[in-house]
Amino acid sequence: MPDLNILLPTPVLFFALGMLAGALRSDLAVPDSLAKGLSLYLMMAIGLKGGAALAIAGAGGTMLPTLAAGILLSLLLPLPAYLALRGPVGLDRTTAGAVAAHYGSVSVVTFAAAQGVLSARGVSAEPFMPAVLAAMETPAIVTGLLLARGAGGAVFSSRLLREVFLNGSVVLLLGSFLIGWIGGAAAAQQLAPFTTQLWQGALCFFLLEMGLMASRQLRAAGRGLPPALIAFGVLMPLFGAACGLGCGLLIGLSPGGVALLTVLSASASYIAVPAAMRMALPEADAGIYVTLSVAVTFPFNILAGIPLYLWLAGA
Amino acid sequence: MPDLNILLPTPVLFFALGMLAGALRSDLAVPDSLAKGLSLYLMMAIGLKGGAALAIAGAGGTMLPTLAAGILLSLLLPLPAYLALRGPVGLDRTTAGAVAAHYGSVSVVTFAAAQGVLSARGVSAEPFMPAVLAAMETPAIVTGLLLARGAGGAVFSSRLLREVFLNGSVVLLLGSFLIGWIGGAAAAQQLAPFTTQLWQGALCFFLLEMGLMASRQLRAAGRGLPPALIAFGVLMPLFGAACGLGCGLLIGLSPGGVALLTVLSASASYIAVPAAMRMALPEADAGIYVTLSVAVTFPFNILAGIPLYLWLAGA
Amino acid sequence: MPDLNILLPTPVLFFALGMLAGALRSDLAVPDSLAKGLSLYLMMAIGLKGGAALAIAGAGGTMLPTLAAGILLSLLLPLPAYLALRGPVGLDRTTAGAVAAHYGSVSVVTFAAAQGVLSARGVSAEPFMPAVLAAMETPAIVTGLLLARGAGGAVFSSRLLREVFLNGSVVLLLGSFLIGWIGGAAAAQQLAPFTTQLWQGALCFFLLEMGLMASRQLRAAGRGLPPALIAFGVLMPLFGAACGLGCGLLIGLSPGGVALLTVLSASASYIAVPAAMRMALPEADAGIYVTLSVAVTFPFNILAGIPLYLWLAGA
Amino acid sequence: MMDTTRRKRIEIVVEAVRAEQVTELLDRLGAKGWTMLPVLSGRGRRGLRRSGDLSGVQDNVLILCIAGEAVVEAVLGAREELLGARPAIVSITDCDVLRGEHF
Amino acid sequence: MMDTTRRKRIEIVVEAVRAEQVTELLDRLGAKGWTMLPVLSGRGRRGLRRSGDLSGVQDNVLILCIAGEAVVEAVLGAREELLGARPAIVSITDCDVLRGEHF
Amino acid sequence: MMDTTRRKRIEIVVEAVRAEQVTELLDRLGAKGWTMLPVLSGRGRRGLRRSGDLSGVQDNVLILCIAGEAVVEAVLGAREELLGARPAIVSITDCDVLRGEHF
Ligand SMILES: Nc1ncnc2c1ncn2[C@@H]1O[C@H](COP(=O)(O)O)[C@@H](O)[C@H]1O
Ligand SMILES: Nc1ncnc2c1ncn2[C@@H]1O[C@H](COP(=O)(O)O)[C@@H](O)[C@H]1O
Ligand SMILES: Nc1ncnc2c1ncn2[C@@H]1O[C@H](COP(=O)(O)O)[C@@H](O)[C@H]1O
Ligand code: NA
Ligand code: NA
Ligand code: NA
Repeated sequence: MPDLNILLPTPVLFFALGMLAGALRSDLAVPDSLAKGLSLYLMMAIGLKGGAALAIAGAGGTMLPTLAAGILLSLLLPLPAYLALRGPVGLDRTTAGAVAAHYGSVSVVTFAAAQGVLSARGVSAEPFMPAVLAAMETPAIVTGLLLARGAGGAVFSSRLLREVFLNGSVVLLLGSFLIGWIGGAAAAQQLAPFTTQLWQGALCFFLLEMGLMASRQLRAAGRGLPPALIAFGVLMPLFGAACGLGCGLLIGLSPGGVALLTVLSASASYIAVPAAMRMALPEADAGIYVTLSVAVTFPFNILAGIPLYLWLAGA
Repeated sequence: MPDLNILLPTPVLFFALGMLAGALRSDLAVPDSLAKGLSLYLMMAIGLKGGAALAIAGAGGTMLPTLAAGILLSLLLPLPAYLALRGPVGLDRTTAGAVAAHYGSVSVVTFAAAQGVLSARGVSAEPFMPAVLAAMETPAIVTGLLLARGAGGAVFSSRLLREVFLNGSVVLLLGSFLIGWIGGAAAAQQLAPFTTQLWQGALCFFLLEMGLMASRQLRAAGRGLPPALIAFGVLMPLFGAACGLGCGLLIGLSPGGVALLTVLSASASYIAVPAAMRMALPEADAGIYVTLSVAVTFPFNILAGIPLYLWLAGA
Repeated sequence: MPDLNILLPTPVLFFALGMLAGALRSDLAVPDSLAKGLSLYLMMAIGLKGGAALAIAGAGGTMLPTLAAGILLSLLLPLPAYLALRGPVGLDRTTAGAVAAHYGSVSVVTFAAAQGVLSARGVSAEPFMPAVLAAMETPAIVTGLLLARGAGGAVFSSRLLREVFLNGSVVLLLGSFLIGWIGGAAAAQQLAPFTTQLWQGALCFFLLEMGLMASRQLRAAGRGLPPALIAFGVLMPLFGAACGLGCGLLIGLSPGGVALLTVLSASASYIAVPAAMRMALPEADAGIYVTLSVAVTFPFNILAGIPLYLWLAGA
Repeated sequence: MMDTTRRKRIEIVVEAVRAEQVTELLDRLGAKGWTMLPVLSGRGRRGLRRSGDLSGVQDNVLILCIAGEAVVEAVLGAREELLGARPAIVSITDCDVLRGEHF
Repeated sequence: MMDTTRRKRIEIVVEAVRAEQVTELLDRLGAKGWTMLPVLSGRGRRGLRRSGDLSGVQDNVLILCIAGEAVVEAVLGAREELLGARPAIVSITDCDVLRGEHF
Repeated sequence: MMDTTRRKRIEIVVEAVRAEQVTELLDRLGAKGWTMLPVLSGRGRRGLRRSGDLSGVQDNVLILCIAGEAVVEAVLGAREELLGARPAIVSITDCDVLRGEHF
């Protein structure tokens, strides 16, 4: 049944299984340290594969424009998000700034899931996309903080700067990308069983846990999530996707590349940005941004967004 | 030395190594979260492989009878177990019911070890056997509770029903089976490095931990395990095996299928049933059922039972 | 870029990445249980591969001399180490004995990293080297204790003997070696995806964590590490390497074998020996031996030592 | 001590499988909060319990609840529901807290 | 009790992301030591917090610091820095310690 | 308080490698039980100890033992065996327990 397999990719089905098990309150649980390990694995593998591909294929003329577009998208997408959160949704200034930062930044697993679908369909993308992923992680944090606090005063403590620029995800993604690039074809081949062959299985395992986590967050939030916020969590990714799609087409990326840039713009951070916001904006309500990102936008992107974005990108 | 390899399969040797290290009080230890992760991996892989095999090969006429036989075995095997535990062994009613439930249910790793031996010998089995494994997990819990409490009164609280029917092992096994079936041949091929190639290594690792755990349980039990109970832990699997063998031959399964049904009937649960019993029968002595299942019956099945059952089944 | 890849092997680059991230105080972290699991994996894989290779290729005449040399090196290298630590470095007797024991013993990951480089270069080594690794783990503990306490009195409690001879690393290495030998070619082939294909990726992951750990130790030690001690942590491995190199050449090992014996002699234990010393010599300063072994000698060997030793050995 | 309020620390060691029942009970009896800590192992009348087996039935947790007299009395009153015949221990200690209005 | 010294146990439940700030504060205020324990989950004014999400922002820890009156007074004086508007609780209990000179 | 009994909480922070020796000592001195909790990190006279290194030598645990006066006196009497020159701290607090006959 190859068609069913493309409509319903195995990793996505594991995400659905996790959400279902969580919703039914099954005691299925993935140990926390394993989930953290799998997320590190995904970043290493994404970085290594991208770096090696870049070393083999070369950058081409679209790399710099795409990096620039990614950084701009990350810096600017929090602005409309903030306006929507202050106006229609009605959040306080600090929480609105914190939430907005999440939507400029990106989700590694959403990217990974999209890559998985592309590779199952045999569609290739520009090799530098993992670098774009890394580049988009943190600029949004700057915008979010400026929105929350205004430009006056010391926006960035040294502790915060470290949190932002030396965030574990960024360091591992960029580091692995560089290592993959240094290693080139020879290292790529040696590491293929780890980075490529294990990939689908690890993704399934991790998405199972993400489904369980999304359910858990939803339950913990309880009645605490007003409909306007849920609407934001679904509409904002669509808005981001439109911007990412536009940029990708303007730059002239391949369909796979356009798809990935669209997915990145649509996705919201759930590791790097929450950690930075907790440190920088303690008054912001962590319950709101964690729940919105993990339990609304992430499932939406995995279940409905990715197929849509790939279709729009013609990938 | 192919012959030695078949007589002493590598995963079984790692189990023996674990038991030995534990008995000698080595400080060798596998982190708990890793053991849990490996057990989740085994269930995912068993389910995915079985589901895909079913999608490829079709059910054939023996699937429904085998599922029915499995459910009946799970429901009925606790009865003789209970009689033996009340009579010759002399346990109290509640603990006897709790222990009996373990022996109607099944052990995923015993099944996995048997599958490993079969595949090392190149013997195939019906693809739906993982579904039989999942189907046999929980019916025994019902019988065990009825035996322990009698039919009067509310036997099943809603919390307990959830524990029984949405037990993590059952959800993951059945979910993965379904996902493997949906994915079919294409998904099976993509996931083969994860489900098939890693399999033997993961099994070795997990059986090492099971050996350590069995030793640990034995030591914690100390003098608490009377000889009659140990005898039960060895004889009951043989009785279960005989029943499973009979059913498999009656249904007309392949030698591999007969072997697996025999192994399932002989095995005792050490994840799903203890958790359910702890919740439903707090007065029952958890030390007895955990020790008996993990430290007596499991090692017996791994070291002596599987070779015997496979030989009896002609596999 | 095959040349760059050989100069800067991927696992070594991950070690450097980990050290850098730690030095910059990034929040990148590998869960402890995962690090422990990876270290168990490395020992299993080293043992299994070595045992199978031995079964296939046979021992040849150099196995027993190499084992004997390894045991002697482990027993004797603590003597010059102790003299240096008492004299120029000026440690107290107990701590000097404890530190000395670390340098007679060996580091599994340093061995693994060297194996990785050799196999990337296509250089083979004697199959029994993992047995030499296991044999060298514990003799040094005896010498270290005798140096710290003198021969009078009860040097070895039964608890300590267990710690020394049934240390988890030794049991797992030797057990896996034996199991690999029993399984022979058939098992080796079945387990190849686990032991061989995953190897490079797991090594990268683990060395990333080792880099983070080395940085963490360095920071925790703060100003507590006098220059004389740091000099010892760099010069002692060079001295050990010279002894190992000499023995390897005298015995007439292949270049790969000479390289591995050199690496073993140069490396210092960071799992088995610290644990034994903590138990046997509670007065010794654990901060010193853990920091010296993990944060000075290990990085030196990984970054500078291995290339040097391999070059000296002509491998 | 300045600015502190006298309250009670209730500390309960209980099986992990029953932990949720205990926290639900505390919620029901009016406790304003609680904190749950992992336990590695323990010994009591039922012998040794070591956390980490696959079924989780040997796992214990420690639940800490800081509360005022009223909640403490309610908890003591619910001792049957809390303890039953189950393995569990309960200890109560005096303490002083900051932000007393939160407990 | 023979050979023991009266001291105070300060026990703080605080977000893991802020734990280092708290221990640095304790160091600064003259505490001779502290011990940090993991927390599985907790409930308070801000609702349920369950440890283990990937970002770590829901993780709590428990910090135990045994100290003399002077340090306790200093900690109480620094309550704003310690608590601010952040989720955290602080309780103080009398205790007797061995080797009192170390605290 | 109704139905409670006065006992003592002994809380010991000690190296994980020595934990078994401590619980064996408690068993020997007549304690009816104990509970062992994991520790993430700690600071004391010997500087920072962070759990989780591969050898485990930096790991600490916290051992809680609730007991009557007699056992407490015995533990204080065994202070040399308990502490020696090793990194460890011991604190003792009054508490009230349910089911006092079990301690
Ligand atoms: N005297 C004690 N001090 C501290 N913890 C105890 C004590 N007695 C029992 N426990 C803990 O409570 C759990 C249940 O105890 P029990 O109900 O006596 O089996 C044990 O597993 C220990 O973790
Ligand atoms: N009454 C309480 N007893 C014990 N722990 C509490 C209590 N209230 C709050 N906590 C803990 O302190 C954390 C922060 O509480 P809060 O600031 O009220 O949200 C919670 O997540 C709990 O772990
Ligand atoms: N004042 C204190 N308060 C709480 N814990 C402490 C204190 N002093 C020491 N500790 C703990 O006891 C361990 C050993 O302390 P020490 O023997 O002083 O190095 C430390 O690693 C801490 O975990
Ligand atoms: Na985005
Ligand atoms: Na059975
Ligand atoms: Na050495």
